[in-house]
Amino acid sequence: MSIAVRFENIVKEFGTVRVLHGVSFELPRGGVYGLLGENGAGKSTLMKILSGYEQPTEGAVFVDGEARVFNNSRAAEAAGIVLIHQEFNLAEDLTIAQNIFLGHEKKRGWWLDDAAMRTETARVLAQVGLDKNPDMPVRHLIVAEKQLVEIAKALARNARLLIMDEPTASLTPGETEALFRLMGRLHEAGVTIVYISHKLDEVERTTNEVIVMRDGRFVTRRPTAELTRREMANLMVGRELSDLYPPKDPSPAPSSAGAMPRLKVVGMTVPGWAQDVGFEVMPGEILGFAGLVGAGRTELFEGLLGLRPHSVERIELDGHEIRIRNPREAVAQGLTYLSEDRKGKGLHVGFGLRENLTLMALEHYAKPWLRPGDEMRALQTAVKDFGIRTGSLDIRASSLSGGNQQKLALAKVLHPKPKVIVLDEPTRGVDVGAKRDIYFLIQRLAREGHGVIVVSSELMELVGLCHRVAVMRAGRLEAMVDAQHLTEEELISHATGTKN
Amino acid sequence: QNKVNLGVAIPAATHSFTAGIVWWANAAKAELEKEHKDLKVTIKTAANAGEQANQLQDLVTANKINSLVIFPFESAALTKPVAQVKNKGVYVTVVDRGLTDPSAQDAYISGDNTAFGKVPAEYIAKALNGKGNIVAMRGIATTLDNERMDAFNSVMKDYPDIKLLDAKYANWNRDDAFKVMQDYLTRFKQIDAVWAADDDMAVGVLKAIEQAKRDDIKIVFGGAGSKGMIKTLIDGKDSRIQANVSYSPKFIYEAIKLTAEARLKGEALPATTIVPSVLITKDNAKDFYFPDSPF
Amino acid sequence: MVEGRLERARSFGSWLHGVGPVVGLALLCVAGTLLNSDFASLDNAMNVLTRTAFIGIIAVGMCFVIISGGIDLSVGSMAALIAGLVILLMNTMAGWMDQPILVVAIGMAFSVVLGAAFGLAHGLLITRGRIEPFIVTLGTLGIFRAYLTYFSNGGAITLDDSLSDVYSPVYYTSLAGVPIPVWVFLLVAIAGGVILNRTAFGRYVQAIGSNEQVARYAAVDVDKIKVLTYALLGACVGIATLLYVPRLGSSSPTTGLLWELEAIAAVIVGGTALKGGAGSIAGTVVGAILLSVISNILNLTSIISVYLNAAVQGFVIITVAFLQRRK
Amino acid sequence: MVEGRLERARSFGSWLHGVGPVVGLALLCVAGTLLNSDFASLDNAMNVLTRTAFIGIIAVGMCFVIISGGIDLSVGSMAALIAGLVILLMNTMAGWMDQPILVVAIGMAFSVVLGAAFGLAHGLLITRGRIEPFIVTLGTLGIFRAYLTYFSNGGAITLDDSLSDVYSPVYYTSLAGVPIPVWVFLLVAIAGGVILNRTAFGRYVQAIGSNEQVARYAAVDVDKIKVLTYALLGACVGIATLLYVPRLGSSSPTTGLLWELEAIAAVIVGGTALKGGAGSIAGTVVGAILLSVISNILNLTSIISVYLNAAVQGFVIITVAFLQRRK
Ligand SMILES: Nc1ncnc2c1ncn2[C@@H]1O[C@H](COP(=O)(O)OP(=O)(O)OP(=O)(O)O)[C@@H](O)[C@H]1O
Ligand SMILES: Nc1ncnc2c1ncn2[C@@H]1O[C@H](COP(=O)(O)OP(=O)(O)OP(=O)(O)O)[C@@H](O)[C@H]1O
Ligand SMILES: [Mg+2]
Ligand SMILES: [Mg+2]
Repeated sequence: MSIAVRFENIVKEFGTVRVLHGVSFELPRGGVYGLLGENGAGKSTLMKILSGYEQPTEGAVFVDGEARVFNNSRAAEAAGIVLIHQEFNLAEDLTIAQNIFLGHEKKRGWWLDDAAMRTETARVLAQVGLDKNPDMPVRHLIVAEKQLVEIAKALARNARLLIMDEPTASLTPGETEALFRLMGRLHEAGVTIVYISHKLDEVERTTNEVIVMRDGRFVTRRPTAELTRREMANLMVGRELSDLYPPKDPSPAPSSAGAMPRLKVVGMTVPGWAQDVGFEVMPGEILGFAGLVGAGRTELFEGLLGLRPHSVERIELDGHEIRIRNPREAVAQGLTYLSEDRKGKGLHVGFGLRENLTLMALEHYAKPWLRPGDEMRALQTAVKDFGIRTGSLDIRASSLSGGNQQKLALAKVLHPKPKVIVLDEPTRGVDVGAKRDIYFLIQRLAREGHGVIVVSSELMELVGLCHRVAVMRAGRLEAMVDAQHLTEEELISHATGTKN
Repeated sequence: QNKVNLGVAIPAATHSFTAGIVWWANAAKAELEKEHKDLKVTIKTAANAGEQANQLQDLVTANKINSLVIFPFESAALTKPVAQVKNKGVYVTVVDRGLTDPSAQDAYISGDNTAFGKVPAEYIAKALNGKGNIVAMRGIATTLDNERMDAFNSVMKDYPDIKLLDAKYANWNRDDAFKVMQDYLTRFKQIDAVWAADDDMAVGVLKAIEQAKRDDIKIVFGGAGSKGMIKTLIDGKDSRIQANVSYSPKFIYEAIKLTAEARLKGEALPATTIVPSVLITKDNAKDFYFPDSPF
Repeated sequence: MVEGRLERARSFGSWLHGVGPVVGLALLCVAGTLLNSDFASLDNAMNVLTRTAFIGIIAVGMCFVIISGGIDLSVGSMAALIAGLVILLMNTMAGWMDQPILVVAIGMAFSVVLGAAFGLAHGLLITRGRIEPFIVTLGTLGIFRAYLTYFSNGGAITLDDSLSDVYSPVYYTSLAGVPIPVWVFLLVAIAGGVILNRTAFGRYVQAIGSNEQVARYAAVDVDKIKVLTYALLGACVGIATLLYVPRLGSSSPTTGLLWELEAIAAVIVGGTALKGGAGSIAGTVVGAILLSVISNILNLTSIISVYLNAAVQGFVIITVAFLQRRK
Repeated sequence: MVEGRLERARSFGSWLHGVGPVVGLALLCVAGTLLNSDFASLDNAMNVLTRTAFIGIIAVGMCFVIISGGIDLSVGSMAALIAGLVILLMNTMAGWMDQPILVVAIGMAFSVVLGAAFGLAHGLLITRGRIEPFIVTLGTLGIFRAYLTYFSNGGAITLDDSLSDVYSPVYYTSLAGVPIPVWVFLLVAIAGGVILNRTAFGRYVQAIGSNEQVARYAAVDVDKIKVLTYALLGACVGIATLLYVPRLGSSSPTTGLLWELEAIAAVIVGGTALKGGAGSIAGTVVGAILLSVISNILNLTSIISVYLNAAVQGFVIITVAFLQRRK
């Protein structure tokens, strides 16, 4: 049933840039392996080679002791090797069922057997806990649901070696638990699993052994049981990491004490998504938003920015009532939003880094003509400030690794120097080192007097970082948890509605 | 008197000549319907052969015509559709472009495309005393254009000292004629006469010559007798415009009038009526000047 | 609850969206009947459907190309050239052999094969040559028409009378009261619908148009599928041509002018997006019929100046598109 | 080190890519000179550039629309209608006032304003009406030409002689040996390049074409920018028209036929992708010149049958596109 894999001296070059420098290691059959490494370490690239999406420049992949060359994913899948992509690979116009079976359609004679594919899709969707009609176009799904479809797609392939590249990056605890149960069942059935994640607690929980990569090289492998999370983190970044979270500053005085909130929202309704939500964030405050997938947080803020039809009683910025009909007005008033959907809403992946960085603040560079020199300097600063790892500044955003794209997106929304920033899943796909950088950055922003709102599905992150956390459930604001009561258990109980 | 429901199928007004056709057809409709209570005229304009065939169907099926005057968009292509109309008992008069199968029509009234090419050839040959360089423009690749070009060439065969330097398509279009003429002027240092083959193209030709400030060209011969060119001829405004050849869109007016009046009386038309294309010079130009027509 | 409502609202929206051209067509038909009572006659309906057949058949093929994210500007020229070559071939063969029916049959087969071959050439230039479909087919638009002009010496290529008599029933006969071209149109449309929705090929066409990279990742042979869509369109052009030849019995440099625009317009009016990814054959068929109904109504009435026909068509097209605009 | 090499390789690649049309143009020029020595004369060069000016100016505007992910099929009809209306206006005004220069100046201003207004209407229909640009402009393609035909009764609308004398220098005069239309073309192209690459508007246009959703989230006023691109194109059409009117002093239903295809072809031959996102004004200019050089060479030689001119154009376009195909 299960298969074993061995990499031998795998080298991969894109053009003339070498991103894998002769990686060799082995994945004995039946294990659950955690693959760790900083952003850009080459994890995804190596796994794409294993699963037929990329071809190695040099070296060979041995499957069950036999050298194999997979020219495309179908060949790899025929050998039982299936990859769940870090970036979504779904055709938006097709339905869930059509996507799940794309390239592997079930047929009856000449004709597609849609009924069978629908049934099978319903089955795998149930396994991953997604309650959607298989005939729904993927376009209508939210990010987390797309991630679940990606996982379901892999399940429909009867994998013997399943590679999961950050499957939980956009999942909340509920779905994550369901996924772990699923992994457990697959493991019992003898499937070899490779699990890539920057959430070290998950790696700790689910894997037998971790393999660490750095800068395109194999570094080490250790049984998971022998390692603490901190040790994992240190191995990844190759140096001693101090605390992940910055020390918390005291909560700023609440508006009930007479202080002026930075942003105050009263009676916000986004039809079909969020009902009558109100909140405020003080200068210097970090306000978290927790909730299960589908709680309506993303849509609440998209509504606030005018990206969805909505109604609102009152929005105040620094005590002045304002109106926001579109993101442009929001930026003009000093409010920016980092989308959770990096590829679809956050970055122009076909653009250069410079053009992405300055897009929201172009008026600063247009006097009246744009100055590429100034933009370039801004990029250099941003690359330094945000720790964006890239060989050259003159590449397209699509050639950055996932985590580095996230940093670029963050730099982009901070570039117009907003007073209030809404960060939706700011550390998705970011490695621990970079995560730490982002947390410190968020704290710095708060210290500078910004109002910071962090929407996150990582409860640890909210607990570690925020002064207060708003919990949403089914479109309503369920609770506002203050610093004293901030624990993961508390948040989960509100989010799931089990708090009495 | 018979009731006559007359359908008129003509090309759409896409350039000046066809605009003249549309205008004259409408003039005939207005005049004849006022004169005869029993006459109804329906005019349809088509942008291509297929559309014209569609219109024939519609005229028969929905408008229930019993007589048809058609200026076929294209001879060969419309033969079958017209035959179908005739088979339904409609009296068919074909104008200008003859069908490939004459049994599909009752009467044929035509301009003279041979003369359209012959007259200018003869005029130019004589004016140049049988010696010189000429360039020509062609319209859009069609049978009709071929007929004119062949007629022109057949006359020129008798004048070995006249050299036809080149004949390129300018699509009966002023702008294209301007460009082609500019390039002729670049290419040929001595041109004695231009056969522009259409008054629209002649407009472009004249502008190109003016711009190049060339004075070797003595004759620009257009064709079809548009009001602008006839006016220039009458006024003697341009020494290069010395003559023209008639090919007036007015024959559609004649065709409609003859057909309508004959049918009202229950008579037939002669099988073939040729409206001759004649040389227009300053002397007879007034007879060919219709200032109200768009052409 | 909320979700149920939302679901329903959404599917009603997409239903309305899909139904837009149908509503437009229905409104047009009402208008047509009011303007001229003969509009609603069976004869007229058959006339309109018959003449829609050419563009409709081409539009079915075009629908595949557009859904896959491509475009083909050459279809009108291609039809004209195929018609010319088929007529030349049939005329020549008629000289050799004495069985006009066989000659016509060979000519018809040749028409489809030639179309598919031209389409194949397009597909290969686009995929192997990595040239924008717009450029490739703009180029062949000129090339096809130029060669037709060359073969016809600028005039028309006309089918021999003897053959014409044998061939014309293909256009002019009715089966069960419905003219043959309408039957063929129906068959092509049904085949198109089945291929698009019930075969892996159709699925891949949609996947490629929606996201080529995803299709590639799913091990879909993107190049092959693209080539096939162009070949399919070419074959449709061939079929349309084999119905066209018996109608007018000739081909000339003005044959098929602007058919590409009509075919593309039928597809887009039918609700397919120009950028590809999704579309429907049924919509395309309705779009094609809608376009010919507009000019049919204009032919049946004379309330507006003939000069303004094109303007009326423009207004109607925009209005229909407005009715089915996407949210 | 490695990266330096990569950068160089990449920029060489993109240089080659960008330089594709230039290479094509250079090869054509060599061919032209070999075929007819007059080709290389200054006069001929000026003729070609002057006549490229109309399409070139329109193509610059079209480049913005295409980069933003749109299309405009109506530009030829729009130019013809603007020309007709401007001539009618000038003829009428000449009856009222006695200053032909003022009349011409007003006419010229009117031309640009009218173009921008038509473009604005397109933009609003596309953004507010949420209709595909292809459909909107296919509709107005018919509408504009129909109204011109209506106003001219199908014939030509001709500028009064007195005005013509005042106006024609705008087309026929040279400054420093270079005809005015070429100067205007140059200015428009430079302005276009600066706007595209050195203003926020230009950046937004690219951002919208590259990914509209991302642009919207990045606080770009997508609708406004789109409307502006169409208005800009309209203004370019207006400028082209004000240069066109003095050339022949008339407008007729054949004016501007197929200019849309030429303008779009110039943009695409110049290396801009039809799906938008990125493109270059310099490439567009080269593309426009390249297209007119082909027909210039064909006019200057008679080695090929006139029937095949369009075929040669087709082959050359495909070949140039092949030279600059993307990897
Ligand atoms: N198509 C490409 N062209 C050029 N460079 C690429 C390409 N794909 C990846 N790279 C580079 O290869 C390196 C490894 O990328 P990879 O995506 O494998 O990293 P990763 O370990 O998965 O990182 P992350 O944790 O951020 O997902 C990065 O430096 C990246 O910029
Ligand atoms: N495709 C859909 N169709 C119908 N209802 C949906 C759909 N997707 C989500 N919903 C509902 O809309 C509401 C808001 O969901 P949404 O996932 O956007 O919230 P979120 O808190 O931003 O999630 P995330 O944690 O992924 O950011 C929920 O009530 C959910 O059940
Ligand atoms: Mg990765
Ligand atoms: Mg969310």
